[in-house]
Amino acid sequence: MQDAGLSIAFWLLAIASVGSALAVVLLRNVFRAALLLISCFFAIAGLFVTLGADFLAMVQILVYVGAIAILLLLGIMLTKEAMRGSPFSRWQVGAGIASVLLLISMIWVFNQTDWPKTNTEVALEPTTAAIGLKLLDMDAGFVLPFEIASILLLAAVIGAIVLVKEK
Amino acid sequence: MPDNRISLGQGILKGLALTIKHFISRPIITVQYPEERLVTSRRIRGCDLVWDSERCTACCTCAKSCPQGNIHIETKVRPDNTREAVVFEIDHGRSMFCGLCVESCPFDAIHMGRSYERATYNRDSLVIPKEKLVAQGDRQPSGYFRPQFEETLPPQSLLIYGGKSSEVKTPENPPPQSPATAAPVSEKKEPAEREKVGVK
Amino acid sequence: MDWLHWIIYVVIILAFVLTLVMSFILIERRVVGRFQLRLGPNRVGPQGILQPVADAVKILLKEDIIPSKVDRVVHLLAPIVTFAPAVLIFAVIPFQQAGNGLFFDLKSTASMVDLDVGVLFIFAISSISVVGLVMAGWASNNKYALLGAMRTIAQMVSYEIPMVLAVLGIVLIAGSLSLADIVDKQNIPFILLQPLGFFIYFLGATAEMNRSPFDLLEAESEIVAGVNIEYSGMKFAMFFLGEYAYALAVSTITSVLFLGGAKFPWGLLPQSFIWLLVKILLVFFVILWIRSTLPRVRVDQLMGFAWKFLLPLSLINLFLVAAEGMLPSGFTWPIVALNVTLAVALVVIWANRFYRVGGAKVA
Amino acid sequence: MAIGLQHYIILSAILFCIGLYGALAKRNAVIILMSIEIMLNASNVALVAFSRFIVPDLLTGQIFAIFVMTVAAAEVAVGLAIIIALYRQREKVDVGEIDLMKW
Repeated sequence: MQDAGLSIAFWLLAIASVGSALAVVLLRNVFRAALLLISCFFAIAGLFVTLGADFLAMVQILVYVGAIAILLLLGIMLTKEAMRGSPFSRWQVGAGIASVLLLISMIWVFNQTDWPKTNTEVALEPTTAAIGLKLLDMDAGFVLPFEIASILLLAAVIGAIVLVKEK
Repeated sequence: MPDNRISLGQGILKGLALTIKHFISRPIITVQYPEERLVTSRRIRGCDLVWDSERCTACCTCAKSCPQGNIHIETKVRPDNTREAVVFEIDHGRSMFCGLCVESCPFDAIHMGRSYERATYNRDSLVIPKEKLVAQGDRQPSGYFRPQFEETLPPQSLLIYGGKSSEVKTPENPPPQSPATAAPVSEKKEPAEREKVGVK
Repeated sequence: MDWLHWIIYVVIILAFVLTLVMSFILIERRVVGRFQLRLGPNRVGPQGILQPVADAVKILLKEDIIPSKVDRVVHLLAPIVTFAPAVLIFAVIPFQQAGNGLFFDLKSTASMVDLDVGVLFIFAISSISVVGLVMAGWASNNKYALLGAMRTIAQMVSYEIPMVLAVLGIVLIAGSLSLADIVDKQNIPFILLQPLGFFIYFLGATAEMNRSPFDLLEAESEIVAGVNIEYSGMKFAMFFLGEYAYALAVSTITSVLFLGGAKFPWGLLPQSFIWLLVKILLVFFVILWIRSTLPRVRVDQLMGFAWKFLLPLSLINLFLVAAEGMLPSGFTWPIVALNVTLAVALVVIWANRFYRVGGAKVA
Repeated sequence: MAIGLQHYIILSAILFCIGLYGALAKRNAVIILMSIEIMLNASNVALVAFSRFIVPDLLTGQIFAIFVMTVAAAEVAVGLAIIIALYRQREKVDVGEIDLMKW
């Protein structure tokens, strides 16, 4: 029962995410592409839920939908580029062939690899506290990357301000 | 340079205190119109002109003075050589309530009314024939240019002084209009003292 | 039985949201009327309680106009995307805690799901409503709607940061993201432990739900009606209801996070959803009080207020909470006194600083 | 058939290739940013899937995903800033015509 529910959820979310990702790439209407990007983010948040990553799913919605997608929408509104649609470049065909080749090779590799034994029987537990402890654990944690990430964000904020500031 | 003594937040707190004070302690000044009515100014140039057929000599001064030509009078000579208005019609729909007819009447026969509700279903009913022009019921003359009536009218009630009254609703009966009380136009003058705003 | 639980809660939440939203509309009109020495609507039914019904009937019977050259799908989806998240938020609200209640006892917390990431869920879901407003603004093919949408984006993205940072203080004290846990931990209402956090959260939330004084999104005098300018009939009603549903959501979240949810203060009386309801109405009254006091913030002051006033204060607040967390437990009342003093001092000092450095002016 | 690691990583590969195609084949810079976001999301799916199916108690993949999100947020902020700066100069966000570095 649980498995069946998970399968249905996975397939629905997979179709939704792939479909909306394709639409983002193929649609000519930039604004609709951005909206479908949001639905793609949602589907991926749903995939995180099926993977038992509840914290990550919420952060996905909060960061991607609440911030990144909104910023992209703002970018679309600020540049009048949506009027011109979303044209393909000269390398459209080449890019398509390259992507498909990459996809085929990746799937081939995934099928060839002997993945370590998977045990999906592990109970789903709330991950928030575990992630927090892990991130800031001094011995085996990720304190240094965590701090570097904050510096990266600071640099991004300052960089964005400097780039956009009018003389 | 910004003022050093400035302290943000104080003004907001003052404003919040003021609004909550209003919320708690100030009376509501809304008038529930069809049930409650305010008493109009004693000198209102209201929309129902009142005509006194006994004092009218059908001289047509009012009709001539009307800038819009709203007053339509047809006269006839009586056996005693006085005139009588056979037709006396006022088109309220076109009136701008300037009051010139009232001011021009040499015999104090036409007065402004006190009503302010003039909505009708058709335009014809805005033309008022002489039978309906006389003072009756709530058609009563206002004190505009007629100080003799002004004394008898109830004082105005104003919202801003909390003068909303539930007891004053329908206007009282029109004051008696005997010729004795009506002063000749020549003697009439503006009341020396402006009337106090009516406070209940 | 699982299905029964879901169905019951769907019904409860829908009934709760819809009735309260309807009554909020009436309460707002009556209370604001009282603030302005007016009566407010009092004709339909006794004391006008049927006014929202009359409004709903009127708005449903109106013609549904879709302007030409709009992006039809997006135009029609926008009100739904705006309204739905407001209702979704209530999925994690604990209406009553487990244990003894005033009227009945509960074995488990009375919420649809008690998510372990409840607080995050609330903020994640409520950030979706911006998308709906942006969709409406863009798809309406109207420059005022677009301007309103751009303002919305700027406003919501800026105010979300101090708001979430302020609530992080609560999360630090409670040690949990689950709303039921947060309510459980509130032996004294967190507003006393976190006055500064409450201040920042409340201002941020007022901006998030586009209430006065931050209702620039629909500044009638500047951009006519903002994003919902081209909407009529049922679609407009969805926007309208969505706005009040957000007011309800914010009142509820404030009650749960800061005022102790369904608990009576200090546990003097048994807990009950009635206290939650009273608190919700109290918070909504404060929102209305602010609305009827303050004029609308100017658009150039808005961003500066979020970034230069609320954000630094919320960071200081977070730091203070973390520092207080190191103290041994048992100093509740000294900490309350300290926090209230610090909150007032910080707000006044920072407000002065803020004014000196040029106020809310953005370059 | 139970859903396993294979499913998730193949889905991730598909999403990644869609993003790659978009990033290579489009001319609008905003759309290219969106495609890059799709690629980052695809990698996140793979990371979380590995974390779930191979090392469920370590959560490493989830923490990696958080870092990826951080980087994505920074990237969008700077990328959009660049796009808007370019738009101010050239009134266009077409990457085919951004040839400032070409002499």
